Parts: sequence; C-alpha cells; structure tokens
Amino acid sequence: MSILIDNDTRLVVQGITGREGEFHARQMIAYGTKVVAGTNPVKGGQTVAGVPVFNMVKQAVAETGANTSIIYVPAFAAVDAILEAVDAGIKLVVCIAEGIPTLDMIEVVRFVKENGARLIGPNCPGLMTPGQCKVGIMPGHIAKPGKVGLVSRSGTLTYEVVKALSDLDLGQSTCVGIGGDPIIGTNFIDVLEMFQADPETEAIVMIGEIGGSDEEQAAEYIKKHVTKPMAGFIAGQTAPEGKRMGHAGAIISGGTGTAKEKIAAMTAAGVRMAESPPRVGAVMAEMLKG
Amino acid sequence: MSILIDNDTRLVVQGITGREGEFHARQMIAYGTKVVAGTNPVKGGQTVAGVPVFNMVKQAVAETGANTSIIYVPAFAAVDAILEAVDAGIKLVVCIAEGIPTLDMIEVVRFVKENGARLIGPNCPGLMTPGQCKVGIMPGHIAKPGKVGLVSRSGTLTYEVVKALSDLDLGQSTCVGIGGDPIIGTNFIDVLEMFQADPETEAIVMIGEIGGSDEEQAAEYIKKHVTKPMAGFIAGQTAPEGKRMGHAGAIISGGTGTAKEKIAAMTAAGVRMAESPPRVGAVMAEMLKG
Amino acid sequence: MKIHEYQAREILAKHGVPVPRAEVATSPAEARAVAERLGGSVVVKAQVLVGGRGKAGGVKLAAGPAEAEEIAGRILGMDLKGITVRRVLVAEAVNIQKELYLGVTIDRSRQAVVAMGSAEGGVEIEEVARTAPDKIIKVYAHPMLGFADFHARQLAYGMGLAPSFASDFTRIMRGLYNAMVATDASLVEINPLVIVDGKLLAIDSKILLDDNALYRHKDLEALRDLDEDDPYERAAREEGLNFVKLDGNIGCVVNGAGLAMATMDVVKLYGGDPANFLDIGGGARAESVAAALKIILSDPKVEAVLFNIFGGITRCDEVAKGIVAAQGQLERKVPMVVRLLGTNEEEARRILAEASLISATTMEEAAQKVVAQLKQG
Amino acid sequence: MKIHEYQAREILAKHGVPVPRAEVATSPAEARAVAERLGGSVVVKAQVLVGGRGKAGGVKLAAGPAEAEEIAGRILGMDLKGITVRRVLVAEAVNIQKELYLGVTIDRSRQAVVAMGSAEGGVEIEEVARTAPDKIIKVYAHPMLGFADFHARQLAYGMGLAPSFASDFTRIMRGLYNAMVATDASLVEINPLVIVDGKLLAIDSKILLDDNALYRHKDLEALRDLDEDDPYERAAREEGLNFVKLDGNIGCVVNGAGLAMATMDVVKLYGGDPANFLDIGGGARAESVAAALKIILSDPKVEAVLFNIFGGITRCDEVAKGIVAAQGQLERKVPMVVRLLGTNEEEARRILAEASLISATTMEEAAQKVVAQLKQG
Repeated sequence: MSILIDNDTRLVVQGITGREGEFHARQMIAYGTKVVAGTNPVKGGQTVAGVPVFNMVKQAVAETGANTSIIYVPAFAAVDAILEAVDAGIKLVVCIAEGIPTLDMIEVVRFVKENGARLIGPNCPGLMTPGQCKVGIMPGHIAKPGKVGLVSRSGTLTYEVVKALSDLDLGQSTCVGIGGDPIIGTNFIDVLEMFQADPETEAIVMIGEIGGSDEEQAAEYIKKHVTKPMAGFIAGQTAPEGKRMGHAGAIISGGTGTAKEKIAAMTAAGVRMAESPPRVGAVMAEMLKG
Repeated sequence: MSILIDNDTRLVVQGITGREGEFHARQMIAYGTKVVAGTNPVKGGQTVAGVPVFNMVKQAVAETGANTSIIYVPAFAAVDAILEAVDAGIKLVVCIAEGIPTLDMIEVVRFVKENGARLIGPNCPGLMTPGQCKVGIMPGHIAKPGKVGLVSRSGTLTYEVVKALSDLDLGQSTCVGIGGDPIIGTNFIDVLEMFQADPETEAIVMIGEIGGSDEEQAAEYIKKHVTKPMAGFIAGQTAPEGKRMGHAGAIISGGTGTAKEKIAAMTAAGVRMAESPPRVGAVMAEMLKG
Repeated sequence: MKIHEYQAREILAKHGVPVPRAEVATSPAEARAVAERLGGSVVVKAQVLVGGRGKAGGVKLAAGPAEAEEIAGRILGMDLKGITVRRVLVAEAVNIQKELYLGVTIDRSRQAVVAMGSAEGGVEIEEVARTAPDKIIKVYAHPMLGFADFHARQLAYGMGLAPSFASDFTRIMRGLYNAMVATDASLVEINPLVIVDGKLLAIDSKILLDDNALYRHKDLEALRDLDEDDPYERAAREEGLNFVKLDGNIGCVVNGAGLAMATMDVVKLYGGDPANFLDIGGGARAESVAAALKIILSDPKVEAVLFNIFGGITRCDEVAKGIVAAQGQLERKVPMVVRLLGTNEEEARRILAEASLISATTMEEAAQKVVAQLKQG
Repeated sequence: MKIHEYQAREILAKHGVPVPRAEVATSPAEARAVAERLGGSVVVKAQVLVGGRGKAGGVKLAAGPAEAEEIAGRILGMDLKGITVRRVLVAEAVNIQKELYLGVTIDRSRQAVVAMGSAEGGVEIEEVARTAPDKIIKVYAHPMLGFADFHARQLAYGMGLAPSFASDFTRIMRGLYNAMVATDASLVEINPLVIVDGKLLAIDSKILLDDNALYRHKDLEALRDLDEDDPYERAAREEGLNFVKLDGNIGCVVNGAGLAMATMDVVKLYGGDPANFLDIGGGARAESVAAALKIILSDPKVEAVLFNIFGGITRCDEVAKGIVAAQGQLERKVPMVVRLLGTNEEEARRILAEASLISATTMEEAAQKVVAQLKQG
C-alpha cells in the first residue's frame, strides 16, 4: 500500500504544453503514472506526449476521469491553476511552482479546505509511490518500493535521503515533498497521520529545515500519535539569522525557527536524528534491525 | 414548544445604550424575555434597564452565559455587530437594522454559516414565542400562545396577520420575521423546516411579498416536505415593475418576482392563499376546522 | 439608483474595460464637434434612465458631423417615455461582427455574485432568460476570491468564444466585478459586448447602484440625475419617506413596507385604484406624516386618502398629530379614511375627534370606505 | 525585502496611520533646515536596514536646529553594523506618555494574518515573546473579511487601552492591514506606537515585503536600497541565484535549497567553515554555474570550493560545462571538490576529466575532502 497516490491515480497535467510540463509528463508516463489528460487555458485540442489537452480542468475531469492534478505553470499563474483544479472536483492537487506570494496562499489553502481537497506544495518536488506512481519531478530511479514513508520540506535533499535508503535496500512506501514555502497545503502532521494509518508503512523518515515551527508541532504530534520508528534530519544548522535560505519559508527570525530547537524537539519525541542526510539511511537501518 | 427562542433564551442586546436599544430592551424584559446583558463598544460598565453593559460580546457571553443576540445598531455598524456576535460564539443573532449594503451581506451570511450560527434578518422585526420570549420589536400584546407557526418577510404586515389569528383565538407557537432584504440569514425554507419538525406547531402561516424567488423555492419545499396545513398571503399584487417597494428586496425586475407567480406556486404547493392579510385568520380557522 | 450610460461607461473604462471612443454633447453643435473629433460615422445615443431607447428612436447612426448635428437636434429635447432628453452620447461607430451579453449581478438564492454571459447579446437578457434560459451561462463568484481567471474562461468558453478572446474576456470580467465592488452596484452590465476586428468592445454599459450603500459613496450619490426623478418621489426622498408614485386616485399612508403593499392590494381588491406606495417608516414623527400628506395631495389626481397604521414602534398619536397639522395647511380637501391600531391609539382617537375624518377598524373596512367615498363623489 | 523606516512611514501614512511630522535629510545642513521647519525639539534617526539603531547610537534627540545639524553631522557617514549611514529622518519630538507595540504578520501554523499588540512597546517584540508571552495579545484576520472593527477592539482592550482609544486604534489597525495587503508585506509593524496627548501616534514603522510578490509591485521593487546590499549577494541576485554570504572560507555550489543548507551543515560537521549558501536552482545552465563560481571566488577569503549536485531536473553535464567555462577565466586557482550525481552524470565526468578537480562520490566524502584540502594548504 501507500498514501495519496498509487495505481488508481489518474493524473491531469496542468501546463502540459510548457517545456517543464511536457518533459515531466513524459518522465511520469515512463515511470508508469497514468497521465490521462493535460490542460492549457487556450491550447485545448492538441495532443502532448500522447495525452489529450483540454482548455479547462473541468473538461479533463469529465472526459478522462482524472482524480489528481499536477501543476507545472509559472508562479504567477499557479494560484488560478490550483483554484481551477479544486473547483473542477480534483481532490489531490500537487503544485511544483516556487514563488507564489504568501498572502495568495492564505486564500488558496482556505479554498482547498472548504472544498474538501488536498494540496501538496507549492514549491515542492511532488510525491512518488515507488513502483506505482510518480507525480512531480523526483528522479524515479533512485527510489525502491518498500516500507519506509518519507516526508520532507525540501527537494534535492529528499533525493539524497531516498538514495541513502535505497542504497541500504530500505525501500519506500511513499515519498512526499511538502514544500519549502511558509504557507503550504499539507504539513508534516497531515502526512505523518497518513503514514501512521497506512498498514504497509513500517517506519517514517522526516526531513525538516529551519524556519517556522512545523517541526516542533510535528514533534508534539509524534509524541502522542506516532508509534512507528522514525528517523530525521534538519537542514540549516549553520544558517544565519534573518536570511532567507533559498526557500521562502527557510528563515530564522527573532531567534525562532532554529535547527537546534527543531532537533531537540524531534529527539524528545523519540525521532532518531541523523548528523547528515546520507546518515539517515544508516540510522533507519539500525532502528529497523532492532 | 416553539422554535428558535423560548424560556431558555439568554439575550444580549447589542446597542442597548441607544434610544431604540434601551426602549426595546425594556419592552422585551416586560414581556418576560431573559435579557442578561447589553453591549456598547465603548460604554462598558454602565447599567441600562437594569442590565449590565459590556464593551465586547465576548465578555457578555463569558460573564452572563448569553446565547442569543439582538442588534439595535444603525446599518453602518450592524455588519460588525453581527460578526462580533458570531465570533463570540452566539448561535442565534437577530438583526433589526434596515439599510445594510447587499455585498456586505454576502460576506456576513458566509461567515455566519462557517461558524454554525444562525442569523435572522436583517431588516426584520425579530421573533416572538408568545408567552415565553420576544426578541425584536414586535408588539407583544397582539400575540397569543398557541399552535400556529408564522413566518414572514414583513414587519407590520406580520402584526396584522398575528392580530387576525389571535382575534380568532388561533394562538401562535413562534412568529418569525425573516426580513425584507435581498440577502437574509434565514429564509422561508429554513423556518418551514423547523416548524415542520416542531411537534407543537400544528399549522403554518407564510407571508411573502414581491421580489426574488424565495416564495417559489419555498413552494417547492412545501410540496415535498411540509405536511402541516398552511395558509399564506403575498403582498405587492399591485406593485409596478422596476420599483423598490420600500424593502430593498421587494422589487419586480425583468418580469420575475411578481405576486402572481408566487401565489400560483404556493397554491400549487397546497397553501391556501388569502386575499387580504386579515383574511389569513379566517382561512386558517377554516382549514383547522375542516 | 440608476446612473446614465455615459457615467457607467466611464466607471467601466476606469476598471480596464475597453469602450469605444465617445463624448457627451448637450447641444447639436457640440454633437457635431464631437463627431468631428472622432472622425467617420458616429452613433448618437439619448442619455435617459429608461429602457428601450433604441426602439423609441433615441439611438441613431450618423454618417458624419453634419448628420450627427442634425440627429442630435432631433433627439435632444425629445420626450422618451415621459423623460425629456437633455444629453446625448456621441460614440464612434464600429463594425460589429457579433453581439454578446455580459453582466454581473447578485443571485439572491445563492447569496452570491453571479456573472451571466450569453452569445445572444443586444436584446433584453430577461427575454433570453424566458425564452432560452440555456443560452445564458452563469458562474458564481466566491465571496473571498471573487472571480478567478478560470471562472472567466468557463464563462467565455460556455458562451462559445474562441480561445483567442479568453485573455481579453478575463480582463473585462474582472473589470465588471471590480467596478461592482468599488461602487457597491447591484448590477453591472455590458449589452451588447461586441466583437470588432477580433477584439471585444463594450458598446453599451449599465450600472445599478445599491441605495443602501450610497452613504459610503458620496461621489456616486452626486451622479443622481434629479431631472429624471419623478417630482413627487424626489420630494418624498428629501423628507426621508419611502414613496413610489402610481397612477390611481387613492392616496395611501401606511407604516411598514409589507403592510403598505398589502394596503394597495386591498384597495384594489375592493375596486379602488391606489395613487402611491408609501411607507412612513417605523417610529415616524408628526412632521413626516404631514409632509407625506402634502406630497400625496400635490397630485391633482388624488381624490381620497387612506391611512393604515399598525402601531408597533410607530405611535398612533404622532400620526394623528401629523394629520391634524397637515389638514390645517391643505389647499384642497379630500375625504380621508383613517385606521389606526396599536401603540397610543386612544390618544390618537382623541386628537382626531375634531378633525372630519372617516374612521375604520380593520384595513378591509378602511379600503371599502375609501372606495365608497369616491363612488359617492 | 526590507525597506527603510522613512519609506514604511509614508506607506502607513497613506493608509491613514497617524505619524509624527518628519522629513529625510542627507546632509547636516538639510537636517538643520528640516528642524527649523518642524520647530521645537527633533529626533535625528539613522536610516539603515539593520536593527538596534538606537543602542548603536543612530538615534539622538536634538533641542533645536543647531543641535540637529551637529547630530546629523555625527550620524551621517557613521558605520552602523557594517552599513554606512547615508540618510537621516528628522522627526518632531513628542511627549510620550506610553509606548505600545502593534504589528501585523503571517502566522504560518494558523495560515492566517495575525495582529499582535502589546502594552510593552519600544522593545524588541521577540524579546517580549520569549520572556512574557502573555503580554502579547493576538487576533487573527479572517481571509475573507480581514480584520473587523471588533477584532481591533478585542486587541485594544486586551492590551489594556481605554475605550477612548478604540476608534483611533481601529483605524490604525485597518491601516496596517490595508498596507500589508496593498504591498504584499510579510510584516507591518509600529514599534513604538505611542500615546501622546490622549492620541495614538506611530513613532517608528517597519515593513518587510514578500519577495515572491515583488513582480507585481514594480514601485516597491524600486525602493530597494542597493547601497545596503552585500555586494556579493547583489551580484548573485542579478544572475538569478539564491545566494547568502557567510563568514567562512569554503565556497559551496549546490542545487536545491535544502541540499544547500545540508551541505553547509556537513562541511561544518567535518570541521570546515562554509563561505556561502548557494542554490543554483533547478535546471540551472552552464552560464549560471560559471557566474556562481566567479561570485564566490571574488571573495578573497574563499580558499576552496565544493560542488554538490544531485541532478534531477538539473543536468550534471550543464554544471560541468559551467565549471570548465569558469575555470578558464578565473584569476586565482583554489582547490575544487566536485560531487555530481544523477541526470547525465557520466557525460559530466567526461567533461570534467581534463579539469584538475577532486571528485567525490557522496556529500560526506566531498565535505571531508574539501576540508582536508584546506588543512594541507
């Protein structure tokens, strides 16, 4: 089993006619994802990567039964794309775009919740259920099917950890990149809850970074609700205060949001923290051994 | 029994320090309503009509256990008053004020619904459960306790009908004035549903007027869900098109919203329509006899 | 409150809606000058607050400045459904390929702003709604988000527009919504919205303002065209009364809008013909009652007056005082039937005892009596 | 993006927030002239984008024009935490009865705009948050409604303000929120908000802008003070690179923000000292890699460079080409450790074969090797 995506995922690619959209549509199809439709607001009627393109997500849903959407449009158009997908009845929307204004996201997450949908991202690499389905930009070949669930705020850092796990033959149930923005659709707790409930996920890796207090809140949640073994890593131990470290959400302000606090909170919650991303694999291997 | 208000109603009067607020607070107290608090944004600490005045509804709720609010503030301040009451956890808010801009009301009704509260009005005379509780400006002496539920878009027209019922000894379970604005918190269907469910309400009177299609929609609902005998009246049979008849919502536009259509729809739904407001009493008496 | 086409046009243009070049003229010479500035053919359009101007001869095409002057001369001063035309809008004539309809208004049942579009433009949208409702496409605004771009595309594609119009249409729809919110309008309409040379253009604009919101839009209140108001209604508004002029001969003075409508209905039911709708409002004072009576009787057609007061907040004695005060100043006498009930009704009866009035107990009796008076006379 | 106090002050004033009279001066003579215009005592405040100006001597009271000139002479040109003061704000001095704090920002967990107020103004709010969190009152904006007036009263009364301030406070809070929305700010702050003669006045204003929203605020982008940017960071921004200067001697070139932070952490873990944070972004081209390398090596402190690339969208061969291209133009040579993994890594290895680089397989190995290079050197 897995969470969020699997063989039943029927994907519509919003922005499939763009360079990124087409490239990743092909990658996802090659991986085995059922890409059933693409959209572009004005280029409906084309076929891209063998997939029919519609003007509106509503049409794509009506004609192809799409149930999941991935958005490859630039930041300035991403808000409208998310809203359109949700309005069309899509229940899982994944947004890769980096650079959506924060105040816009406050409205977006509200709209998503009102409609009982789930948004992953923005500013995220998407998600992957190895061997079944990939929705996003993660390189598929580094992952292996298995029983470790992974959730992370970062993209390439996730790949590093996935590779470390796979190298030690620790396959993954699902890998979820929740994104590096201050306001995101799905947070650590949401994903931890799903992993805890998923019978085929036996252990969980959580990769955080500086900024905000999501990791601390996740630690509180873990203490109370997560019984599966957990390993983790927090990036940004050497980051200075008041500087945005690439991700809009990765900033220490007013002395809060430091890696130190987060590592302490997660350790206190029983998560084994690794000193470096590659070490996460070894830490997890040890835990699972006994 | 009754709907919405009864002996358990604990009322906070927003705007109690104003002329109208104080006058009606005294009237309601005289009628037997449990007026437990008043508010004024800056005059907390006073006592008006023997009732303690608070700056904030939150305080009034915390200190007096108020569960219902009535708002006697001018239209320009009424939106904030409704929002404040709902934010403070009040579940039944009654707004008398006439003249709230329609676009404001769209936001207000949304907020009220989000919070699981109910708004009666605006631009309404409030409601009354004869012998128990009066919340609003209806003259108490014309009503008698009994088993006829009454719902109306109009104020004085309601009094006319209540008097006609009482004169024939047809007492009322609850009288609800839902208000004459285009966007109101509670519509005919909401109240009909409550009357239908209320075991002590044996018959229902519904008073509509021109404008909108609430009566037509209510007729659809009645056809399907209301089994209790119903009498009705629609005001505005002689109203010209395109003119606002006092109430912001009472306007025939584009040939729709006419009294003729409404009377036809209600008649088709089994409601006995009276030719004049006083005749409603006689019509109801006949129905209950036969 | 209605505002003129030329005023609505300016508001829409300010919100990014493309409109044809045009200027207002108040004389034939001015119309000629505008036509000269615009060049080519122009359309001369009467600026009056009534519908159906075109059919009534208030909109004409002119081939150039000379004809524009001549046509403006004919339209200015013309009587259109009782209104004298004082201004014309002189607009460049365009080569229309297709006429559409686009409007935003308030959907009362859904409690939301709705945008309605139709490929059947240029005709009355109510007519389309009656005869071919499926030709009207609707999308609803979200109270937090308003209309998103995808809403605009849903509407545009639903109306059968090609993708090449999507971006312009989105901008226009956003303009309509923003204009609505900025002015607290209850209707903002472009009819027709036309396709000219592959572009969209708003040929005729209409805005209805929410009277309840005018208090926070002093600039819009200033757009009110007093010339076009019914003089009785204007006088009533200045006294703070809710008054609508009708064609009958029985004046009605009532407290409460619903009861006022019902009173008219009952007058009609008994064979009478109401001269007006009038709600004196809750808690009315003697002065406003007196003012109401004066306004009603300033219409020479009115031959009798009916008072129907159910006093809740309204005090019957105040109403009675108003009647007595007004009676002393009236130039002509008509029969008056009074039905007062509720708060302070006995005091009211004392006050009215000396006035020569016909009293009634119920509204039905009052209506019958006032009708009977006219039949006698 | 940070903007200056004097810029924030203007934005707030435009949104109805009361501020003291003040003007900017760039010379002592100008400061004197401003003080003369204002009359009475004035406060001379250094305009720099760093916190703690007061403690560092950048804010001084002057009794009159002469003293204002003298003090401005001392502050202008002063070095405040590495920044040269080029402007002062000369503001009327007021008789402060009480200092409060009021700010609006984004609550990440609640996913809402939050207004925070405290009766403990004039100090750093983070300090209050740490030592006495119950002295900070919070109210949350509704995404559709923003802050309603009752929200403002909840905050005002929670802060212990008297009802006489409620109306002013409401206006100020609405001003802060409107300023936030209008500028897409992530923080709008008044500290201190003071009571002067029974009125509220915003003595010091601060606005942080959301970098992600600057694309739709060209006017705000123009407020950027290039003088105060780190020159390396400015160069990187112009190349579209995410770059933060640090104090160490090992340059880092990484793709992805999380991996870039983790790379710094691992360098530190093995005893090295990172010179920068650098995310070349997904899908970076050879040119940007070359530009990144040049920026890093223009800092003379940098003695070695570590490349850590996990190619997903990023193609390793492009990175390799960038390295080779840059190497040819570099004026000084430092050891470079390269770890490339993922898309097109073999092609990358071929390209780099002839360059004299140290290669590594894992990021840990790479970090160890780069640290070892420095120890050797």
